[in-house]
Amino acid sequence: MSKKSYRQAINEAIASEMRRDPTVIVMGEDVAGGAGTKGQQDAWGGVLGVTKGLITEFGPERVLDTPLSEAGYIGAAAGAAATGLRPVAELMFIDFMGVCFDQIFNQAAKFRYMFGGKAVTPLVIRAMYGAGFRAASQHSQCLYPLFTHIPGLKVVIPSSPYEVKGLLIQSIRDNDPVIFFENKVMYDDIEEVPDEPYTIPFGEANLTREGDDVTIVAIGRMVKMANEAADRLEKQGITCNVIDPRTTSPMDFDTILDCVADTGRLVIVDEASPRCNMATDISAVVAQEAFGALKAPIKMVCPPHTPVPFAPNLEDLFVPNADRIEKAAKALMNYQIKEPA
Amino acid sequence: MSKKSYRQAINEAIASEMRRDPTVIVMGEDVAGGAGTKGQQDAWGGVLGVTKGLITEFGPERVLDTPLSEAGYIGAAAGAAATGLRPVAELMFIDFMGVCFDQIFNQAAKFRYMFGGKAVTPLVIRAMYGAGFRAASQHSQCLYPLFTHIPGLKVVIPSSPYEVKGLLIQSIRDNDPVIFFENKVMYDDIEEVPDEPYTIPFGEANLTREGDDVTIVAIGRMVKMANEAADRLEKQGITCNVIDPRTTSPMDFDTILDCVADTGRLVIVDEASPRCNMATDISAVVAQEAFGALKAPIKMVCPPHTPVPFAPNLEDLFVPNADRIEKAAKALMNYQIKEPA
Amino acid sequence: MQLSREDLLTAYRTMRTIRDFEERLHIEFATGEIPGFVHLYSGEEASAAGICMHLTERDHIASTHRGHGHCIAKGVDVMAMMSEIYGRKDGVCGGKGGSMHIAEIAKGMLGANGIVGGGPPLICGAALTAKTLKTGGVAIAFYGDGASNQGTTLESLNLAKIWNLPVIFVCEDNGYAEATSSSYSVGGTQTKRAEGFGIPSVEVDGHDFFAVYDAAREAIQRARAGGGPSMLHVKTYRYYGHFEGDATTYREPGEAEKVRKERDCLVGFRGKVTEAALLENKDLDAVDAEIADLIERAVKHAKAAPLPTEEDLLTDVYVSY
Amino acid sequence: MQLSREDLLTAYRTMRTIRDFEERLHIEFATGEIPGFVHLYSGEEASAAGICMHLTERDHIASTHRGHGHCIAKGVDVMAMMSEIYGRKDGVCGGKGGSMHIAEIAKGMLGANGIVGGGPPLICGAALTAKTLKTGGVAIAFYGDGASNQGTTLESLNLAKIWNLPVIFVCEDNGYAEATSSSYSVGGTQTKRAEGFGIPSVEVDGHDFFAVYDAAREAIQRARAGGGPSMLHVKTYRYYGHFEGDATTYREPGEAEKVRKERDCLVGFRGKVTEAALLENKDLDAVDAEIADLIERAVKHAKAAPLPTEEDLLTDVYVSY
Ligand SMILES: Cc1ncc(C[n+]2csc(CCOP(=O)(O)OP(=O)(O)O)c2C)c(N)n1
Ligand SMILES: Cc1ncc(C[n+]2csc(CCOP(=O)(O)OP(=O)(O)O)c2C)c(N)n1
Ligand SMILES: [Mg+2]
Ligand SMILES: [Mg+2]
Repeated sequence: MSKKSYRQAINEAIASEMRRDPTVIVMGEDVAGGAGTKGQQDAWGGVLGVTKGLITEFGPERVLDTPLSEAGYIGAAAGAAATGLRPVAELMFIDFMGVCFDQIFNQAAKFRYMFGGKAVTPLVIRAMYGAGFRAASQHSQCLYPLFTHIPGLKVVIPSSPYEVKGLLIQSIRDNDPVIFFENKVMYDDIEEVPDEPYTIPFGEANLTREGDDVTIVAIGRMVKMANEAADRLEKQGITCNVIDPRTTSPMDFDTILDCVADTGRLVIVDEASPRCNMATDISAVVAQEAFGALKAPIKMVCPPHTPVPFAPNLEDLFVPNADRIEKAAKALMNYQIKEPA
Repeated sequence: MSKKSYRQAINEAIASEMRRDPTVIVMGEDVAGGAGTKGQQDAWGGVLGVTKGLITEFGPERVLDTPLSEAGYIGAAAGAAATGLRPVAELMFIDFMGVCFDQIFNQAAKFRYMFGGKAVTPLVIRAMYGAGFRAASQHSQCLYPLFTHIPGLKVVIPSSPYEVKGLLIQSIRDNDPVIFFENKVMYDDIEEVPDEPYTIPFGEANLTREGDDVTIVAIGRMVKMANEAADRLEKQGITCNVIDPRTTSPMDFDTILDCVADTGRLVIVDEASPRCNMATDISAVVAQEAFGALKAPIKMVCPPHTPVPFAPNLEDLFVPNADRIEKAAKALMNYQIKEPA
Repeated sequence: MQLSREDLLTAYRTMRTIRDFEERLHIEFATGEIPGFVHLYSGEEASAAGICMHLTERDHIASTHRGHGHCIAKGVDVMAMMSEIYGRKDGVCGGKGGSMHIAEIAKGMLGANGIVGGGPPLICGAALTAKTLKTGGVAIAFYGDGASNQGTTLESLNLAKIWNLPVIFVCEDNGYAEATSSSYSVGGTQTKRAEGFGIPSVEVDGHDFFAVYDAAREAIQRARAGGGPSMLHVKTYRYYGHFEGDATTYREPGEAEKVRKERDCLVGFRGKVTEAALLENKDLDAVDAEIADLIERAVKHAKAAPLPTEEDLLTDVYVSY
Repeated sequence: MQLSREDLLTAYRTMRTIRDFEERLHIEFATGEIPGFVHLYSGEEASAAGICMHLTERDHIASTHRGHGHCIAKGVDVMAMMSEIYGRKDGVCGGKGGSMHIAEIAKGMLGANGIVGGGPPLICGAALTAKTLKTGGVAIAFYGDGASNQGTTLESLNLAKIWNLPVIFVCEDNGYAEATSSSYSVGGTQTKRAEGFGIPSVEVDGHDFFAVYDAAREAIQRARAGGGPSMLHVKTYRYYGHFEGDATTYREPGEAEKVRKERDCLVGFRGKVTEAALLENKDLDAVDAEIADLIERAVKHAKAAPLPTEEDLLTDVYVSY
């Protein structure tokens, strides 16, 4: 056990699974870097250095740099998964899904069902998501709602270094296609992370803090924001549950419903575009299944319905923050049920 | 005015706009058919005959058969739209979006914002959606929630021949990128449709029937199912509003909120996969904005979280129907608010 | 022709099975009993048969919407295929896939595909598995002239080349993508395209089983020996429409009939092997009778077989969830 | 060389502007004041300049993540570009796009692009507009060696060919896609790929303005005359890393310095035109001074310019909604 970054936790997760299982391979654009050049091999280890060192340990047969052909190599990863390998394919930025989505949602996701249960496709696709990097509209999106919508995919969104290691090992051992979302502004986040491999099961939310007044569900990096807001609220005498669902498919609705049964108030924080996102998904299930427990409206804290702007001040306005969460929770505390006319 | 099919209404809408505006062009795979062959030209008019006759009237310079390259020609349509044409591009089945989504959601949808308001992209993409055709997992999806999620796109889902003509003309005249969803099992539906061109504005829901007890919001073909259920419910003394939002982006939440304010009960019927779909989207907004008016949980009637099955009996179980809607509405009528413990 | 008598009978049996399967579906579809889209492979049999003759179960193929022939040639059970096309529970995919999604991975058949160009990337993956696990296997991507214009197909050519994968790209060019002629939709030529990516390629008469067989042998041997990908441009023809229900008005009148009369692969095969006295007509007639019976049984069985049950709707989405 | 004195000065001014713009960004980026990803075009100037010299505002270009050079060559205002890169309200995109999305459609500049391979399909659309509305315009797709492996690029080659569009595909091959050599990622050759689609193609020395200029003239003339698409394989080199911050350890030590010393396009241009006595050194020096001043003003202005306001977050999503 020692302090490790989110980046290092990911690297360790992949390395330990590659050691354990010779069918695990890694592929992506510059996951090593230096292919065909006269300079250093493993020059990059991925665009932000996450897979650095893997090619040195496991060689170019198991760590494959790809051409700039996402449909080709993500499809190849799907085909390899269905025939005996366990590929961990990197799609650099999730924003690039638009050139290879078919291989994910019509092929890998549907093999098992279309083929009558005879296919097993242990595929992991890692990708960066999220705003805050000043990377503008085509490199800052969340997009996990699109994948959550698709039956046959699993969707994992780890919120800290500890979480990312356990969830990635689980993803690699899992027998279904997994889309694994890494937050690009969290790579240098640091916390205690065990050295040895461990898994965190899918579909079990993490109740990161407990309280009596408001339940806050937050996705990915928003878990930090939610806890920051909860700290502030606690000083004002308002205590919160903060739930990190960890995986949005499968989604642990039970934990959310249980907490709402206790608090009667729910705030959902989602960095994804506001239409048909995780906030609406969770809200709708609660409004259907726990209506009787609700003491107030369900509040959603999301970005506006716009692309991600480049200008730093606009981007900061775009992303949900602790202020907005705090305000939402307080509004619920102040809500008075009016008798229907 | 005369009885026309959904198919004919679409054809008329395109033809009338092509007559009115020489910058309107049509492109897609076999939108004419017969290109380069020794047989009949205009052999198909689209895979289900919807664009038949257009090439005869407007010639091959304005009705372009494409190679099997959706990313190429949908991107070309976006580029043409940004430079002075008004392309109506056909993406045959919306299920094929996975090979060309980038050109839609990262390019066309974001031009205006990324370019600081200087781009105008009057692009229409027509595509078939929906189950019931025995076309199995890769030709039966709805997928409109994915497009609704994306800022910069407009999403239109017409529920009848009258609707489809007015909404398509509006789409062609609109100055933003529009994804236009045609239900493949409705092409032979027939109703009175005016001969002359007319438009139906975006973002104005159609209250297809009024009632006091339950509000039903239904998307696309589900409007018919909802009205069938409402007929049955009326015989049992339960009267319903049935709302057809017509466009999910922009979405007329006001009409929905107004109706819920009256009835206090809401059923949402959506043929799309249940996670992060239109049902959750609408539910969440109502749970946030009209909570005080709700007398009962919000019920969602959707398919299960599975791909669309091939076997006809399974597909019939998959698609929402009037029975399930009727049952949901009755459950809401019988709902008793329990005092929170 | 270094094929044994047994091999020749196998080749003929495969082609005959495909032909009869498809001809019967053509008839049955017209009755309205078969749901969904059905794309028939009649006329193209020599391609699937000539290529798959070289394969065993360690080898993989990826097919297309027009997949029945590839399935049969790769050894998928004909009874189970027919049941699948009728949407029955004992279909090879439990009735959940249908004609456009027939697959049997255990047999090395990675699926028909409803997405044109869906197969080539997948088959690169199967080839990567073979290379990584050193199975000795090769992987075949069947795709049409229309599919040759999909970015997925073109990217796969490059990927297979630079990773030196044991892939054979088989472009089955039947002259049409739906109602569009390949003379309209295909810029350049298939063989030059492959060469543009550094991949050896050859054009083959797809009506001639032996031509396909020989070209495939060379490409497959090269792939097995670590020599990387090849591409075969198989010139062929489909006798029926794009899908059942297509009136094929984009053809010249009599066009299909002429090909059927002059270049049919079964007729050609019979002519060659009997002329060369490798087989007698009665040997082939016996195969014909055997297959006629098989198809008859398959259809009877499929029609009578039970549909999936309500619970089947929800199973097989995930291994675990 | 049939270029007038004025033309030569324009060519040099364009290349010098690009160079100084990029060199200055290299310095400014290191201070941490410039947000986001910045990809510099230093070293590749002759490509943008040699091609765009033939264009007017009726012609369109689509660019890449490495887009500053194309923007400048196509006439986008340098002050407004610099402001954009600093995220300012008076940037050419109001600060909403940044380096990766600089665009000005009115000038025929369809955008840098954060998606590799995003541009070629779009430019086919611009060419279709030109063809349909008979504007006489041509459309240029700039893309890298890496982008040449994207399905979108490959599909566009075919689309432009079969629709006979006035497109010139300009593959700017700087030897690398990020940290990957094109010798690894590109199967075959760029020119043979184009020929595979039936498109005439030529390899060009991208360090030589005149070579690019001449090759472009021929291709653009052909396109304007209705002769359809062409492709230029421009061999070039980027002096800096893939993006600012890249340590470029994948290069041989001294590699960039060597190219800069031996093959720099500005040095080469100066040498040729002064040797041929077409211009004098002092003419070129005057341009240098003029541009140094322009860039200085642009940076000063950008740093001082106001950011967008809170309301700007919500505008420009739709024309109407
Ligand atoms: C991505 C995608 N685009 C379009 C279609 C519709 N479609 C199905 S088959 C077909 C034509 C295919 O032509 P070709 O590849 O030559 O195969 P063939 O049908 O001739 O065997 C088309 C356009 C599809 N299924 N998938
Ligand atoms: C679809 C997509 N995949 C990957 C990337 C990440 N990326 C940005 S630039 C680049 C390399 C591009 O190489 P090349 O086309 O040769 O252009 P160059 O950078 O050399 O100018 C990559 C992989 C991207 N932006 N878009
Ligand atoms: Mg074909
Ligand atoms: Mg490059």
